[in-house]
Amino acid sequence: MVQNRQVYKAPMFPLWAVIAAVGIVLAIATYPFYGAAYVTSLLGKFLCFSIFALSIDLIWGFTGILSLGQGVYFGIGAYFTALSLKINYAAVNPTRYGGTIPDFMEWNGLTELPGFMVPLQNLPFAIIAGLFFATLLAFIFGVITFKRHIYGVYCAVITLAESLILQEAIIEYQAYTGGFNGITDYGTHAQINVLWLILVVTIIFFIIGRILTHSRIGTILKSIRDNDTRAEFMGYNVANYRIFVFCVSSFMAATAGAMYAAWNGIISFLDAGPVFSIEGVIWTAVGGRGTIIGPFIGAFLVKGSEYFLSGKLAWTWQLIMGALFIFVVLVMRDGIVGTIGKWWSARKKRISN
Amino acid sequence: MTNILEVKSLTTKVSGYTILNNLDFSIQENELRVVLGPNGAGKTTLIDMITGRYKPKSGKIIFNGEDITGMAPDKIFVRGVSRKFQVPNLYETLSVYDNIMVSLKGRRKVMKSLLGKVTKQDNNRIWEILDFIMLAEKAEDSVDTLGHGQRQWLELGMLVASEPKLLLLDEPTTGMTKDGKEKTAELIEKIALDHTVMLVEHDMDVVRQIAKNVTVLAQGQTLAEGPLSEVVENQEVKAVYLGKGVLDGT
Amino acid sequence: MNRRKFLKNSAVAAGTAAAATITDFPYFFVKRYAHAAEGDTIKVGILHSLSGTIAIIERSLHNAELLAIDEINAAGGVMGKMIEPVIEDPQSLVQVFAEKAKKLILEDKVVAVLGCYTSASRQSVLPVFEQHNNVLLYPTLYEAQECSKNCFYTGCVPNQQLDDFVPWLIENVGPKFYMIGSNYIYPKETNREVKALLKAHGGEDVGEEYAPLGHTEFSTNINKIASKRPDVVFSDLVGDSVVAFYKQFRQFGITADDIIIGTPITTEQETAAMGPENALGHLTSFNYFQSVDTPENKKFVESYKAKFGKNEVTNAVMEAAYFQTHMLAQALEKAGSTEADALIYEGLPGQEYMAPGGKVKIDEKNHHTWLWPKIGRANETGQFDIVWQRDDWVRPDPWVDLLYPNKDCDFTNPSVLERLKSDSKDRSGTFELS
Amino acid sequence: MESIITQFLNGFSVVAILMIAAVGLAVIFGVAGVINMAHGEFIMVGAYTAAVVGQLGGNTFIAIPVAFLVVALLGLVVERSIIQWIYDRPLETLLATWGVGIILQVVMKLIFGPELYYVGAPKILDGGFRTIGLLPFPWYRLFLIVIAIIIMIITYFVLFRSDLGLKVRAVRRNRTMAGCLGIDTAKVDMIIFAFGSGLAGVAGAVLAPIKSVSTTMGFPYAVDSFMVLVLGGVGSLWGVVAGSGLIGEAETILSFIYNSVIGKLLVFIFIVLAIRVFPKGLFGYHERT
Amino acid sequence: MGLEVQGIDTFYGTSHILHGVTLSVPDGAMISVLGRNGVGKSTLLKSIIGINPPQTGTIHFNDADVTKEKTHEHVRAGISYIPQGREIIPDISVYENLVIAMRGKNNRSNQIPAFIFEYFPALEPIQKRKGGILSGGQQQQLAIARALIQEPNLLLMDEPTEGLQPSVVAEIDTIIKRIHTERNCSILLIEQNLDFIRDVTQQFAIMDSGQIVEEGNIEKLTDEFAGQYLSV
Repeated sequence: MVQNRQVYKAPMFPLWAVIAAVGIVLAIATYPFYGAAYVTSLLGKFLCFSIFALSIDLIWGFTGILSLGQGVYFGIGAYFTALSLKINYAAVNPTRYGGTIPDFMEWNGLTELPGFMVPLQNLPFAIIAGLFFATLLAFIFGVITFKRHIYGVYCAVITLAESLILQEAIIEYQAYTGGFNGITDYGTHAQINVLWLILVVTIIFFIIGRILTHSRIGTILKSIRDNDTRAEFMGYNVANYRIFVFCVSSFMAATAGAMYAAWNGIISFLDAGPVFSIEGVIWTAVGGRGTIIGPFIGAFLVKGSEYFLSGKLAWTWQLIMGALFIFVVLVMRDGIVGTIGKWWSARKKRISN
Repeated sequence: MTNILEVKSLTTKVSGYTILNNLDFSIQENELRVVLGPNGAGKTTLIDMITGRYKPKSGKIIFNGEDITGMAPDKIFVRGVSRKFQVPNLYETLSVYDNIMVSLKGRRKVMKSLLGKVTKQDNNRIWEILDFIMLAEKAEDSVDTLGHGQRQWLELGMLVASEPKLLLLDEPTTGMTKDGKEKTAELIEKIALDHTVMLVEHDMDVVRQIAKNVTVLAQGQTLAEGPLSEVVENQEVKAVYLGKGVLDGT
Repeated sequence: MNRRKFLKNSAVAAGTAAAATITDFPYFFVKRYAHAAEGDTIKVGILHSLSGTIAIIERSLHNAELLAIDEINAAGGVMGKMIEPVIEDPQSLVQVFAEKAKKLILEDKVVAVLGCYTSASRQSVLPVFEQHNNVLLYPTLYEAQECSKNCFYTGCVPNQQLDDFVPWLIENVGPKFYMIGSNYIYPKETNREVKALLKAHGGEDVGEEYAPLGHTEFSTNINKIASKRPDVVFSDLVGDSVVAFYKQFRQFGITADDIIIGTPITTEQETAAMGPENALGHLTSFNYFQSVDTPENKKFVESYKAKFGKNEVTNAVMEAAYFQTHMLAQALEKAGSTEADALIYEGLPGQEYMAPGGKVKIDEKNHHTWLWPKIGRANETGQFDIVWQRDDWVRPDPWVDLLYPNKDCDFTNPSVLERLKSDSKDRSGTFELS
Repeated sequence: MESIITQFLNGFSVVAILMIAAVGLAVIFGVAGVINMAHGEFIMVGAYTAAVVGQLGGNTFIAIPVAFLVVALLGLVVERSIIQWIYDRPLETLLATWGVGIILQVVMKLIFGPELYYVGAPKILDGGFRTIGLLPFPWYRLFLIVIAIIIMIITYFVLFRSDLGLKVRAVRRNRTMAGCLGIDTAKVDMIIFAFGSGLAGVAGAVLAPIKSVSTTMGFPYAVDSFMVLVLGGVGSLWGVVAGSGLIGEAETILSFIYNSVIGKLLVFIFIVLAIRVFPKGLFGYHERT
Repeated sequence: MGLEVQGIDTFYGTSHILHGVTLSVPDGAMISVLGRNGVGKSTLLKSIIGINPPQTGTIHFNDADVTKEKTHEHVRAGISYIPQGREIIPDISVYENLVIAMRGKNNRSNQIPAFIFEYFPALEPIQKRKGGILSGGQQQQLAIARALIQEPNLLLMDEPTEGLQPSVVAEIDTIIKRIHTERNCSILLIEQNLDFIRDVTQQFAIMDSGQIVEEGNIEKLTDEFAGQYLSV
């Protein structure tokens, strides 16, 4: 037996990719110094959307579970952070009623901060609580469904309902959430250090995603996605793996939500709703599911073109979105990155032949 | 010698049909047992029952002294039962190497596999298996480039990698050429040297090449059991294969 | 909703889409704007949803503003320049409102924005306008209790709709009120005021209930209402809910003879959508109805229909959208500058205009608008017969005296002004990155 | 007490509305294994069809068959152009049909404009009859209950008492064998998709007179229908009845006691727990293999 | 006329099952195909009926090329198929199982033709019973009846005696012979039961490893001859 043979493994972080990434990161990090303010404000948002899409990709692209309610976790992260910021902002900037608690509490008849919200005055605590709560909810949801082998269409519909219910609950309990109006006017956090923070977190999640999918556990996840029966008969507790990934992905989504709330300065129930969730799925699908870079490309491309086209094209934009869903499903199943990847490997094969 | 697997009066029904009918069956440790039988005799169902895919209607399955009836497949696997499916059941987008890698024994828990790396020993073991199943050259290729026979071998390799106590092989030679069948039979013989194997097989050439003890199933029950040479002479068995009515006593 | 348009629409639905037919569609080709020479224009942002759930109403505001801009440009423009509307579609999503406001201000550098319909959208864009010191003209009736130097409110505030309406209802219909509203800030604040008025005028509050926005199944609520036997159902439902509620109310056999629905928000648009028979006899309080008989209104309704289709109806919010555009033009002339501060401190406050519903004026102190309260009863054509109107205009009081005695905004107070001016400088200095 | 009784009756009409809305989705999901996310928009198209019929002088009774045909045709087009290629990828049918829904909304808005449309109830169904409660029970709601029963019966006959139903059940149970018996399975898929869509059209036509008709009206119905299906189980008409019954009554009673959001929330939690116990729904059927 | 299978290659997934099979079933013939399990006999029938169409080669039926036709089109052209394991649709009744077969041949009648119950008197009293609860023998009868009701020119049968009692096997034996002579129908039959084959068919073909290795008249099929290919 020949010892110490190796298979060629694509490097976890190939040099060209690292160089390209450093270039892109530097370009984004310094953009505010030379770019337009409006585009800067979009950049921060899109980065958060990218992380959100990445979180969907982790469960859909890498374990095959389609969640149409990922917005739930994004929303939880966003609401905890925004509430905390709003409470703090209201305390020093008197609201229109002159009080020191958020205005939506006042017009709902509250006269002081409810007891359970007092801890939210501490921003780091609020953020951590949001992340924890989102992950916990994902865990509970995973245990309920995955352990009972509820996958596929059923799971998709239940997650959709989940986000719908959260959305309605947010609107209903407006004394604590701002209701239909969302939470707004809590100071401006679209500052360069926040942009850098978002960028750093994006890089970290990118690396985590890459490690999760290109290491041993990544191979296991792919094997579960490819053939969960085989994996089960190979001794893997498939449900546990899925719950784990679902929790990680929810954590990511919640983090994205938290940063989005700080950057954007306004959030609403829509950030937790089904439409946003499904939009995230389409970003992932367009970029290429099952790839780490795909969600980033998809989010920037779809969202970017929406912002720059929808003003001029108004209703046409929605038509394009609808057609995009169908196109991605029928024609471009692997998304942009997947299609390019396939074309590339086919070319390589042609050349080597 | 002790029985590593004991199936006691197993009965199962699928949408009204009785597939297994009060079946008793056992395999000794380190035995290579070939299970024969016409289509619909219940061979695959038996494997499904043992590996926990379906729950039996009644009866017991005892593996290594432990009652595993109705356990989840992954739990049964961890106790040492691996199965091969009739149609090769692989991880289609992974490479050949990775297919073996995720099948290596141990580290089935989420947290352990999160931290686990492929060690030097693992790597050597994978190559050993790849050599064994004659796929070392294909290590980096993705599974969908393999021929049918190679896919069968790969699945065998995956089973070996998981170091089970008992291998259940469901028709590992279907769809192969004569040459392929011979090679596969050799592989199985080698595997049987240090594993307990239950082989469901149709191809009599293969059976003749490797079988020592044979069980013939028909209509969910054991029709005959014993050394191959004896079973082949059994009139009832001949009838199943050669057409004398099964129960008409000729 | 007239029959010919419908026939035409149906024909297209059936697939006979001849190009000539399509060009008539009001919505298919939203007439954008008549371009004046580039660089020689004054850019004004128009920020109303053209898609999404509230596009139904916002499209008409958008149209009314475009109509006014056309009229202004036809009359020679402002300061010798044409007004160029910059249109953005916020898609009925509050975040997108903020986003688009930012774009209009930072990218397009508009002098002011005409826009928003819901309180939610206004609240989402206000911080943007304050931070970047730009001007928003907001045409909707709303719950008030707000003062922003950057915002000019041309719709009704509660004291102009409720102070006369509620006592009138108590006197002419009955004292028992049941309040039903959509669950968000506007109905809640409005009902707070209604309750105060009931208390002050001897009315009785027999129930108060909020349905989720977009709710369309009201059998439960109607059942609850019937069990309380009120004289008046005071409705601040909005959007789809209005139509569903009126329809189901009548289907349960309750007509205006039994219980009157009184509302500060149901317009001609909704009565058309629900069918006039469902609105028949119910009351709305507004400063404007399409049926108002003034020459200004005649002209407004006619030119609106000529431009956007004979079947269109007008309503109070559209009227405000229309006259606020004219007031902006006058203000620009008066200020003689496109600087935001010039508009805020000189141009707009005190501006008067002969609007379709009567002469209006922006209050110097609180940036709201002096208007003429009226009460209309829906008739069998879906229009409102004016059953009562005040004979003078009413000063807007964003902080109604019943709830907030002695409270008001005051942008004429020199010390306030001083603070605001320095404040806006501070803000624009620190905010944003470039 | 009287209110509670009226409320219980009301509940039946809500159940009927749910049933009418959900049955088309159930037929398509049960037979073809496709969750049609555009279901709500199909209902919307049905409602607009009723509006057009109304303007042309027809009433609800005429609108029902017209809406059935129009939306069935629409379903046919969608099935032929999109769904037939992706039957084996159920998750992706979700995305594709969601896209169809968006496109339908835009197209309808382009044709009809964004304003709310008016659809009246037939004159004959105006008013109501006295029950023990305080309020008369509207004839139209009674009509809805009757329509729901009729639709269920028709669907029952189509699925269980007709040649088509025979083929449908054969295809659902054993696609290959059905083909071997000479059944054009693709055609059965097509027809059943059109039939399910047509039922959605009927739902739109009969719901239009009590709700508001706009291009965005569909989604809530679609969601309610999903809930009914998930709770009731796939592929069984009894599932639709049970799902609508439980959800409808629970929601009306709970929203009378608390409010509608709490009602919805409790019902959702109940559904999730029910799924935990019955992963296939109350009357679950094995999905197509 | 009749069925002409020309050099077909069929795959199941990635496994190559049939290797250039050529076979013809002239009008009025009755041919049996033998071979051990897993040599591709069933796949041959599935290729002909269109469940698993061949990748190369052609299939002609009554001089028309039907290689690429869908399953139901084969049925309409006059080929009926009785699969292994009967595949009775379990949750519909015997009557409905029969009716559905008639519909497959565009027969709109609700009346089961009388000849069916003449062949299978056992089915008449149990028409209302669900297919799933029939005994194996009844199911086989129903499966044949279901094909017969379509009045085919060619009947494909996959192991019609598998798992049946000898008495039932004898019944099936007679029925197949009667069908062949009385219903003007050629038959292609897969069987392992040598006695049965020798009793009912005139010609045979033996398959091994996806190919036809022997063909001939039934007299040639002695135990010894068959044993070469079929022995245990």
